[in-house]
Amino acid sequence: MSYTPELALALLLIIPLVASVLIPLCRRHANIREAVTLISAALLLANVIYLVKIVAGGARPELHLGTFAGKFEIKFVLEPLGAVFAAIASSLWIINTLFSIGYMRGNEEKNQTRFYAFVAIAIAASMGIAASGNLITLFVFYEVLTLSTFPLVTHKGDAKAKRGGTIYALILMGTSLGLLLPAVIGVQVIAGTTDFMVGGVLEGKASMLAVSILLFLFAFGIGKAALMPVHPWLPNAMVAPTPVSALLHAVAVVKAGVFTMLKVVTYTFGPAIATGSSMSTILSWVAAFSIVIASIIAMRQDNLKKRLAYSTVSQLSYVTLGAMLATGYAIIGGALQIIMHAWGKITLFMCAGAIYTVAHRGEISKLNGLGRTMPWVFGAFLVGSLSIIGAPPMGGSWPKFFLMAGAIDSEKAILLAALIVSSILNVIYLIPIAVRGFMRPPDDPAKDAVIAIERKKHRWVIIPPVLTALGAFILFFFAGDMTDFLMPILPGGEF
Amino acid sequence: MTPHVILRVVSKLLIPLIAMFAFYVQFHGDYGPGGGFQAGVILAAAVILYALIFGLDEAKKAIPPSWVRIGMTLGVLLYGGTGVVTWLLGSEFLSYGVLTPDHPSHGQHYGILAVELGVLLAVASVMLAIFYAFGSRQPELSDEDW
Amino acid sequence: MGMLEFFPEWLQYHGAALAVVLPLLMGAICAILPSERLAWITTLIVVSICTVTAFGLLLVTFGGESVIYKMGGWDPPKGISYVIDGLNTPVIFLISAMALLTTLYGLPSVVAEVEPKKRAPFYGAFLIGVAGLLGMVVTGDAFNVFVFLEVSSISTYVLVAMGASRDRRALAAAYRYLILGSIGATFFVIGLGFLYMETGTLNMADIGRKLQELEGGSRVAMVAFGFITVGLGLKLAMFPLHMWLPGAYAHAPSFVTVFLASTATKAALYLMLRFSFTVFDVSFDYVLTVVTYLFTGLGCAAMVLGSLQAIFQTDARRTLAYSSVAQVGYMLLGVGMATSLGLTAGYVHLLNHAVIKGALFFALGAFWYRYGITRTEDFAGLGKMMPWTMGAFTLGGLSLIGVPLTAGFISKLQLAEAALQRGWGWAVFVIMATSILAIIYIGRLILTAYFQAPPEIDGEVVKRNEAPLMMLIPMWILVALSITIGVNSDFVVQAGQMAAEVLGGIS
Amino acid sequence: MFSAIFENFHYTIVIILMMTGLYVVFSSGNLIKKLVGLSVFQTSVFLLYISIGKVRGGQPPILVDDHSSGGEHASAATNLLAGAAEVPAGGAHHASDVLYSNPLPHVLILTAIVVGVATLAIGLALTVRIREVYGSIEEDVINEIDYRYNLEGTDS
Repeated sequence: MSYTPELALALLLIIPLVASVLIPLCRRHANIREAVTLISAALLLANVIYLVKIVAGGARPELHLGTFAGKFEIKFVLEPLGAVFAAIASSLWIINTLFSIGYMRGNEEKNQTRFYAFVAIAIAASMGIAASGNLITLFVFYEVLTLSTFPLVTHKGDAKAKRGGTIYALILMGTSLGLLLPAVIGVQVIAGTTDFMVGGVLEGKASMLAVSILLFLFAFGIGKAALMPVHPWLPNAMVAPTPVSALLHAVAVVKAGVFTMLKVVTYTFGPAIATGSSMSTILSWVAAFSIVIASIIAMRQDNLKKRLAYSTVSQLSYVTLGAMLATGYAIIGGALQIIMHAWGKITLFMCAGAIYTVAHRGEISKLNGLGRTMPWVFGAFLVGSLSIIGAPPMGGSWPKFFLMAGAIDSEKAILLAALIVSSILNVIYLIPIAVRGFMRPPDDPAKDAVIAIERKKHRWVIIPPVLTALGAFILFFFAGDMTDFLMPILPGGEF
Repeated sequence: MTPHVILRVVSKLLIPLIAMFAFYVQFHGDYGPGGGFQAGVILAAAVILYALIFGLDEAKKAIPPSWVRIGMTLGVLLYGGTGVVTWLLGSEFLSYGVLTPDHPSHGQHYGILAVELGVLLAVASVMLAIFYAFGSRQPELSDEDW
Repeated sequence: MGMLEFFPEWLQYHGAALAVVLPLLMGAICAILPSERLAWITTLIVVSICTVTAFGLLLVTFGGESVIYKMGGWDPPKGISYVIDGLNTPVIFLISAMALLTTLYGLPSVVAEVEPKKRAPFYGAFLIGVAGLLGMVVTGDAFNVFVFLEVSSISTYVLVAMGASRDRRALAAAYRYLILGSIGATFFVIGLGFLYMETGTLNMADIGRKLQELEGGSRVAMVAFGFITVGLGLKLAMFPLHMWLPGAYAHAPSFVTVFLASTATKAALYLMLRFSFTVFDVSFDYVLTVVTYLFTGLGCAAMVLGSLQAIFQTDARRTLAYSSVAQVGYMLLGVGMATSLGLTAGYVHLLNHAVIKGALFFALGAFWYRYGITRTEDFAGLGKMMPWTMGAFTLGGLSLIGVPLTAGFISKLQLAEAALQRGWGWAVFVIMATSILAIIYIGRLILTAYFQAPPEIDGEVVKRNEAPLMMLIPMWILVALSITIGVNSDFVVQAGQMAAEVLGGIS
Repeated sequence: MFSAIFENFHYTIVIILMMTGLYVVFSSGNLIKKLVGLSVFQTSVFLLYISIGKVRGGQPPILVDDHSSGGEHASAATNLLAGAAEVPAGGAHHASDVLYSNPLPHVLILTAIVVGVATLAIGLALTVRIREVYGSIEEDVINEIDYRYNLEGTDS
């Protein structure tokens, strides 16, 4: 069998699934087990890179797996947006695996085999979401992602984990079954298909009322996008070990949410219809509201992971905002935000995990002076923060710029103001963490000296965040290429 | 148990008559009202009367419960077996006509006889089984407590 | 259908009667067999033959044919005829296949739950129950339906009461079931009486024709329809006539619960479909009104209230029993739409739910078998104590919720699509809201099982003790089937469409 | 209005019995009385069936003509069934020179009676067992015992 784009598309799913089967088989030998994860991650990345090139060349590899329940079809089509999502998830899987090895061994977590196996399944589900060719396929993998990450979120298995996991599952499954599924079926009934098509499938078929209802259902049904008020699962999912928070709640799960949002707006509704509905205006306000309020809540959190979680809620709403504005700039801005935020936020989470592993500290108020003992980690944290804030020359500056341009395009001054306010808030809640680490004197220098020794043992929790921080910086220079790559998702292929 | 002499004498006279009547009803079912159901109940009534007069133990000696159980099954099997025979002869279930291919109405006659006999056996046995089951329970409370 | 060649011509025609007569006769023999093992083997052989026969019949109807079996050689409408068509073969196959699986499961389970002396008669009663259910599905004669309905019901009362050696509440439950079941059957037979007064025939196809000629008939036909609806409603546990169900499911032996949950209400629902759509017809005003408003309304009420009640139960079997009430609501909702899509969806859910609930009750039975667990609070640590059984329970539970790649999802997808097609947006929200309730009541059990430590007895943690293989095999067959349907549901949907074609419905 | 009741007095009786039976089943707390109610209820249905089999002026459905020939036998039975179909319509005149009542409901109800007996037997058997394990045949008492059992999870 020759290596065709179709095969590559199938391999997207097969590689992580095979990994998830192999991992439990090698449970007796930790090193082999981790090697399996790393090798499959590398293979997956190579596969994705090949696919990205194909997609960049204008091809859209397709794969039909057959139909189920009558006329619903399981179908994969890779297009630029999906390729981008697949690229992020697969590249960060490698780095995250390195980090996981350091973290899980450093903290002597139990059930590591289960952890790696379910991460692999979650990655497979993410790949399924990325490559899905219609809404129903997307929905299927969306649910698989929720279920496969549930054991990860509740990894610790104690009462707190159970509570967090319950909220996580209840909100994500509740919104998806209660709102997203009706919306998907609604699209099927109205348009006769749920396929993704540039320019949308609802054009001329749905009344304004139906569009509004569907838009509402999608906006809140995609619980993974964490639009307020369906966001509580995200902070609650922080009971998970940090690698899980890093990979899933900075990359796979939340990005799957906003990715779905973008995909629905561009390929199901089509920007033209989406902007025409007054519901999109309302929802863009909700998104703006989420951006600001979540930032304010983030400021008040002392737990580092919680603060990052609320920051994620806020940053995700940028993408939702972009999707709801639905102008060319806004959509591209939203797509860029997915990429940039993923690299920025995973850096921050890994830093938090590194601090926890090395120094056993999770509260921001206890980080005084720690930057001097752990300069690389705090340096990476600073770079990541700057990227999230959107300060040039970090990757994160481009999406903010595009989104503001989008807000100006659609003449919505309030939204522009919200974006600016949020950037200021981002500075307020992120920068002091790094500043505290570098500038303040340590509370207990003796303890920090012990940490400095301890640090040497935990090489593998420190290298990955530095790598991703570097990535967040480098991405700044490739924004142009990415924009070109993403351009075909807009009808007409230009802004 | 020493039943009243009048009851004993009368029942001894009646029980054979009741049994006879049961068979009359059974076989006259072809021409008039009657059939296995009614005959079965009447036949069982004869035994039940015997049990009422002479006691359950005596009745069980006359008709042991194991017979009753076998009778139930045998009745059902006689009914079903007729159908199976018609099946084996290559026709529909209970299609008696094939029993005597050259004269279908005779076959119907034989078939219905066998089936009704099965019904008689089954119904009489079931009636007795129910009676035995209830009658032979040892009340764990005295009569006053009820 | 190349597979059809394996089934002899004789079986394709006589199979209809064979599937009913064989278990009936062997049930009678089973009751007097001296050894329980012998009874079990007899039962196994009989239900295997029934399953193969049913499969053959299924193939015949998948080939687009229908068979009318003339009992005793009498032509319909005078004689009793057995009808094999697209509507009933899936149900026939369901009943016999479930009987086969439960029999396998029964080898360890019955030994644990039924007194030694009663085991051979137990299998006898079971076979007669199977015969009754198959009979009421297969027959084309309305009064024959009543007879088989009662045959199956009476044996079911007995089977439920056999749970008394495990839990005395089985007796009270069986009694309640008996009273309500008999009232239901009597209502049904009153309805048949009126129907006979109106049309002068008992052959269901013939009644249907006569009623068409009379354009729905007089008030007598309406009254008949009312009585039949209430009677069958009791049997299929249509809300609020479901009062007998939780007790009967909760206290019967596990063996019986599984079989009841996956077949009894389904067969009754099949009859409801048969009577509402082919004997009567939705083109009659009164039928359409009942179907549209009563079935849908009560279906939705059952979905919401049944699910809510399921949440508040302390006994896991009761939770699932109330969930069954809710699931019957889904089927009724689909039927209530009366469109081709809706009927397909309702019918598909009928099949799917049997698979799902069967798997779940199998697992509950295994929990009882090993640790005597029925209460939800005792689920603590089951994830560690019986990983395979709990795994099956979890997958079954997810399917009940309606997670993608499981049978439950297919049902909900179809139902929701049918509802939207009918223009009933609200129904979609009822379906989805009750799915969320299902997350709660299933999730509660699963979370307890996985997140709480196994209990300690005398300071020692209870050890892992997996269910015997004979329990795991049927359980996992159903779980695998549920997932297979979730991935490729073509054959189930095809069965649903076949049934919808027979039923007609409004266009 | 009264004349309507008296003209259809069989229905009146059926309805009274039916309602009495149902009422007893639902209102009575005693398990035996419930079964009595159930039997009355079922009996009302037997009466209903038998009354609809009656043809005005019809004789008992016993063949009076020569029954030596099996062929005629069958044809007479066929006629009976054909006659049955016309009963509800009112005028029951057919080719046969003797007017028979419709035998089919009788046959049907024979089955129903058997079913009723079986149900009753099982109901009584259950009642006996319930009396043994619960020590009562009053529904309230049984429910109370079950309720306590449910709450405490033990058999105290």
